Amino acid sequence: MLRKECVAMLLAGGQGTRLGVLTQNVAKPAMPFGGKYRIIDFTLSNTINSGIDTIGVLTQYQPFELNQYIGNGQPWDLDRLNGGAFILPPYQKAKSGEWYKGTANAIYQNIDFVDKYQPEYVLILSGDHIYKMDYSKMLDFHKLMEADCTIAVIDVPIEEASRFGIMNTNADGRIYEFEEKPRIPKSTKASMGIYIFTWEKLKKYLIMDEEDHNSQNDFGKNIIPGMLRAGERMYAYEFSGYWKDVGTISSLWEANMDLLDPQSDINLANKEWKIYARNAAEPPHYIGNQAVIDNAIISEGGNIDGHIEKSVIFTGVTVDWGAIVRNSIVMPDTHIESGAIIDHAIIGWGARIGKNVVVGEPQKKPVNGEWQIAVVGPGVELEAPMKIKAGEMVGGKK
Amino acid sequence: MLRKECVAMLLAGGQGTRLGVLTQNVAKPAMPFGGKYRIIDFTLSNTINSGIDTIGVLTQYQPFELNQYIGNGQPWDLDRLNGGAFILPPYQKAKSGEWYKGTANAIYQNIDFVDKYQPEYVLILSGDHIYKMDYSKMLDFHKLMEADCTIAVIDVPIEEASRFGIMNTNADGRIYEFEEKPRIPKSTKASMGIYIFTWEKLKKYLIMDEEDHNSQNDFGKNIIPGMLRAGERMYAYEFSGYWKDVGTISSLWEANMDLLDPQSDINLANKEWKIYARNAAEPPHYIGNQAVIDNAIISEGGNIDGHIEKSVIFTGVTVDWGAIVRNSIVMPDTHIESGAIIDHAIIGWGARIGKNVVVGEPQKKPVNGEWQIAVVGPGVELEAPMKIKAGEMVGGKK
Amino acid sequence: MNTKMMSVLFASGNESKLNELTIHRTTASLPFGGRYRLVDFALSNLVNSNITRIGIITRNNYSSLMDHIRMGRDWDLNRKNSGIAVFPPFVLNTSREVYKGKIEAIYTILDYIKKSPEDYVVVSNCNIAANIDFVKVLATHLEKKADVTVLCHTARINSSRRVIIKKDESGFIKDLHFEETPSDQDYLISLNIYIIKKDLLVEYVENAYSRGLVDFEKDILFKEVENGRLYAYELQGYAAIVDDVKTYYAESMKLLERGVREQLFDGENKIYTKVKDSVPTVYGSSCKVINSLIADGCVINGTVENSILFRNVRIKEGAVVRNSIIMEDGVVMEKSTLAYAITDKHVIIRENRQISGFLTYPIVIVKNKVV
Amino acid sequence: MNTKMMSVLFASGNESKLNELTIHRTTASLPFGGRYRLVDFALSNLVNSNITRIGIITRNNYSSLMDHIRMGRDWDLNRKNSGIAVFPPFVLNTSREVYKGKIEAIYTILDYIKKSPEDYVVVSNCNIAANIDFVKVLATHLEKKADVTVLCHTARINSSRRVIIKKDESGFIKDLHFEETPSDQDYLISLNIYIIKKDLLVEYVENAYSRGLVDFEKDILFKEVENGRLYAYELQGYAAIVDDVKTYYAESMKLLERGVREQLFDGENKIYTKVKDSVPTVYGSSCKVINSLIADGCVINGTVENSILFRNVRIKEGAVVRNSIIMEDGVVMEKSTLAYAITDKHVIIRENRQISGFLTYPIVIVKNKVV
Repeated sequence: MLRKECVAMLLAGGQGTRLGVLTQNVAKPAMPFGGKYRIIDFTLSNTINSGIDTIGVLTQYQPFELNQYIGNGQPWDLDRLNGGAFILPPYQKAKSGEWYKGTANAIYQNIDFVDKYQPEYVLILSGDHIYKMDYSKMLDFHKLMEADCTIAVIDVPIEEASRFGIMNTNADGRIYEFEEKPRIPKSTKASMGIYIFTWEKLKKYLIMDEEDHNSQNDFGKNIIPGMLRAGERMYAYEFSGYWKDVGTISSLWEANMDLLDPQSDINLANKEWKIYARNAAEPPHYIGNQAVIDNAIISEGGNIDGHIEKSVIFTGVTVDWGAIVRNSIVMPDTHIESGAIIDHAIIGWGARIGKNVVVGEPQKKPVNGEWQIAVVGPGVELEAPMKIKAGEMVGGKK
Repeated sequence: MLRKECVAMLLAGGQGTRLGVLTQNVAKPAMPFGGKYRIIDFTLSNTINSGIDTIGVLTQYQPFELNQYIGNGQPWDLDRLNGGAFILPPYQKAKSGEWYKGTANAIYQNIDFVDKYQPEYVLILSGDHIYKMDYSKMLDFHKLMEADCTIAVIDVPIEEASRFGIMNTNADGRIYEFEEKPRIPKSTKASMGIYIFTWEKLKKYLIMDEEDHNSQNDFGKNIIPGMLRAGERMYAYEFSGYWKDVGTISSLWEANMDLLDPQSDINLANKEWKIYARNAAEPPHYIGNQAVIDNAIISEGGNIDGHIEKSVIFTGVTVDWGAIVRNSIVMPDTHIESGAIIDHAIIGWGARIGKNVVVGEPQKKPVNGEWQIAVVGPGVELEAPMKIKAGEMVGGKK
Repeated sequence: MNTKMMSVLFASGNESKLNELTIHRTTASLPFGGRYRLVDFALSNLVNSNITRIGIITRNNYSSLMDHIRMGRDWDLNRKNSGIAVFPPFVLNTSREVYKGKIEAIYTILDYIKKSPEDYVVVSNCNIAANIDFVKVLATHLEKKADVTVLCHTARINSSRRVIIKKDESGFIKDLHFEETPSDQDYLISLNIYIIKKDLLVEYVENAYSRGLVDFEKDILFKEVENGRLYAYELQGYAAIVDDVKTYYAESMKLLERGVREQLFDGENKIYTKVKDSVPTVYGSSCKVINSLIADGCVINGTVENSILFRNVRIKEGAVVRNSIIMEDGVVMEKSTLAYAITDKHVIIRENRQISGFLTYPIVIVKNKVV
Repeated sequence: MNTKMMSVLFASGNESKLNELTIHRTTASLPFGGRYRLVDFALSNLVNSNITRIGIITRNNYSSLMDHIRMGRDWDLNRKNSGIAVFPPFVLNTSREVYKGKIEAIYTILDYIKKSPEDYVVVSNCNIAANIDFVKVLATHLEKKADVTVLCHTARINSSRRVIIKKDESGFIKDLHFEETPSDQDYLISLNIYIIKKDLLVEYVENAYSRGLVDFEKDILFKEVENGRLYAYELQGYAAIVDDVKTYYAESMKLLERGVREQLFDGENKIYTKVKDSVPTVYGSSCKVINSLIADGCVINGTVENSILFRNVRIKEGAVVRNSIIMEDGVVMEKSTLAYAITDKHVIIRENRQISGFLTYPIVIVKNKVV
């Protein structure tokens, strides 16, 4: 086994309950995004683009979709003889076996996996953010500071800072205090949930944490505060650029809409830092004689004959003549029939919106920071006179 | 997803407790065999050589070794964009999650995986047999007979038949009765634990079996007898050729020794039906000035300066001057120091047999069918005046 | 092993009549249908029919083909024991002459064919776009006990040197001949795709080669008609034979019909191509697009009508593209108009240009040209 | 991306002096050490040093090399964004002439080098067997602020045209020259492996090419000595330069020393080669084998002494092989004796043959020969 300088561990375990019917049968990282991607494509692509070719994907919830999506790793250039992408579910040791108790426990249970590559560093990632980041620069910073742990932070508006884990640092970036969702934040450096640890050091703390039966075995709640208390060298690495947590319906919708905004920092077309995805083998999409397209992203395999405005249309979508889709996300293999009106909505994959059905309502601005997005679950079929109101969610069947 | 005519499901779950210290940290299918192979290489190679390129490996015990060994599947030509090899551990569905209860339950829990490929047939394999078999011929037979289930059988001596599951068949091969380890066997057709099912039919019985709370969810105990009772079309496919269960120390040793026997049916060198293995990237082995080699299989990376007689020497083994290895299996990365005497023994990987240590004893024939093989666990280091007696096992540390 | 068929493909064949489009490439690597090369249809059909041993015989300009195929990984053909073998010219031909016809071409790789374990061979040109299930074709071939099964379809003759088939009620071929003149009437036309038992192919080719014959159709098939064992398998659904600029343009434009696309692309048998990791296409607020086939990675701010845009094409504000085919990386700058044009890869039309061909005579702009 | 180095390899170079061994192949694909080709050492060292963009310049006979490399999958080099690029002769050379020296060779691929994002280039011949950590070499190169770092080792001159280095105490090179005559004394000898900043390499080559110069060593490096920025990085441990049959034989036989094998193969940096899925070697009851290096897949029933056997060699009962190198698929039949011989791939020595060369003049038997 060839040694690897840095191994990435991707925490893809969460069910993502806040995404409701969309994650009923699919783990959040496997959620479609941006016309042809899945959320996890961003983290996988960042990893390989950063020169890190060994990545463990920790998951215990609905791994099929993820397992088959990642497959042999080839779309991300992760089909390596030595290294590559590995799905790591919990497993049975000799007589006992247990599910992952928390983020730290998930890594703890996979210490043997990491040790096989004898890495100096471990990069901990989560699979539910949309961003482009060169982790190798963060690693360079970690080495330069001779840090034990480096945490990526992003500057957030002070009024939003109390929603995040906030790092309070010295001028050189050394963290002297970590506050989880502070009422009165002292800084605007929010943790992005991306950590680099010197592996020997992390291993020590993971083993200690596992012995502590009061611990929740969580990085944010236990490992990071514990290391800080012990006086380890912990640094904040400042990232600037587009970064978005897509953990809620509203933020998932916003992140998709950002792709349509020429002012947005998220530039998918940049050839120096491609985002890879598994290819769908669909023909080009067809725009029909009756179609009106006004600011849209449209992926392959579609047949579009309706009116599309400020929307993201995924692979294999059919929009019939006379249908209107505005400010919406239409996931793969969906059929929008004529006369249907979709506005501020997310249509799950494989759904069918029948003739003249209305989904969602026009909106000018979010309410308490949340857009009222109507959601139609995967595979749902709706017929008139069905009307789905703003913010309403109709259940998925498989 | 491209449709597959036949998907293979490999039951690799067993801990293999009868192999003692050898399987303490490694699942049985990952056990080294034949100088450079693992046991699972035979089943994986048979599968791809039979033209079946989609294989689910069901495991819940110590999957690391297997996971990393199979990796992207490339050594077996299973690095496919569509299909390939998938490790399938138990997973958490929504709120609940459970370990595999039995062989049938393991398939039941992975119905979704199989369904993705919409196969007409499913091939059920186990990962602990040494044999070369063209499953495509068995599939042709299954189709010809329009069977619901075809079970591969091998002719065993009548005096051994009561150790196996015995199929009693009509002249055309149709099974009318199945007896598990019958005291007075009516036939000598023993089940090899290899089944082809028409998938729709199997799915029906798996779902019924899961609803039966008294079931042990096992193919041999529940599914096969249940289908027989219901009058389904079940056929025995007769296989002839080398086939060996390597579930015990004695049989594992025998199967390795068979490779040294020119009369044996197991011909690894046959280029028409290659057995693939992950490559170790070791240089050729070196035979020293003092060495005496008399009937041996020696793999790459070794430095052999001792006396080797009728033994299988794995990758990266060092045998010092004056050491004697007879009738034994020496697993990878082992060091046998000078003056050591090994006879009728299995030395686990990474072990060190110190100077003048004696392991095992000469034997003329097995006792009650079992050879008294001495076993040194993986990584164990022995020093003189240590002596391991015939049939004794010294414990593995990791 | 259970695989029964292998395949031999001819990458070249119509370069002379495809003019500017095949200066730098073989017919096999001609872009078609917005994101494909012609060879993609042959390769995908074979893979979808479980045929994974494929020998491709090239004549010249094969580097674009090699670059496209890359050991076959996008077709899942990077196999240990089978997969794609590309035979460049000269390799087996010590006289350093390019092969003269298909017979000589097959003869140079007879060793490869003989050593392969499969019993049947699919022999095909690479200038066909169609969705073919060879498993069904083989089943019919076996059922009919044919010597050679010739795939064909019913269509008008829209180019010269098409092979016309006459068959009897049982489907066996009674006559085969070349037809040079286009017609408005439907004929049964050979697609020049054959299934033959391997031993028979070897026998045909060895016999013909030893007599100095070169033309597979004329010198073997036409003569075999009299034995009555050539079977005509008529393909239902869309099939295109591309052998000159006119048929290239006409067959491309047919893809704007939904029914044609469904026959070619839908269903279980997908058409695969080289993966390029393009982003989805972005439409701006000022765009106006109708009746067009648009591949990934385009940015469209102008007007596009009745056209096919390949990957990564840019149509700027005020630009108008009508009845045209714009290949990969093409750019049409502000206020230019393009009509009845085929622009090859990486062509740039600068601002305020007006370029127009005619329906029956589309203008071709060669690769990398800045106009 | 974090990768800092790319590499340019010359697959050819010593074919004239390697005679029969390179009739059908480049030096790079010469079998060495029982299961390797010489290029394996270069490729493995690069991959082990995280260098994954590798351009290989070939001059002729490159098909055995292409067949061996197969897109680099056995070295994990089948990458989407980097990986191996093989440059066949003629491709960039419109005059249809093979390049005359390394300067012209590099010049033909300058575009590829310039477009690559890495800042440093490892330039290397493919006739070296050694285990090299280029990460360490680059660290020294940067620390010393050298223009060019020249890898070298201390050894006797055992062949003509070796480049001899004189350096000062700080390690910078004071003199570089060719030495034609063998010696029994140790010298510091260049391995013709260099690390150079990419921009500087481009500048060197463009300058030299425009002046019509061809020899990278003589026309560039020898002249740069006076600027005092060439650093000599002395490699510890075993390193072999293979440039004629005599050195090929002598360096091969050195692998029978355990210390040499440890330096070349042991430790973290493995040497990878094309995987062939051979079975382990089988020794019969009548065999007698000492002091030999034996690859996988052999079946040995005779006597083997002081020899190297490649994969799938068969030594029959009563056959005796001494001080010889038997390449892949070789067979020595019953009662034959072979001494001081190098048999190329797939050579068969029939029954009762007696063949013997001499220590300083080993006999070479060419590929596929039946003796």
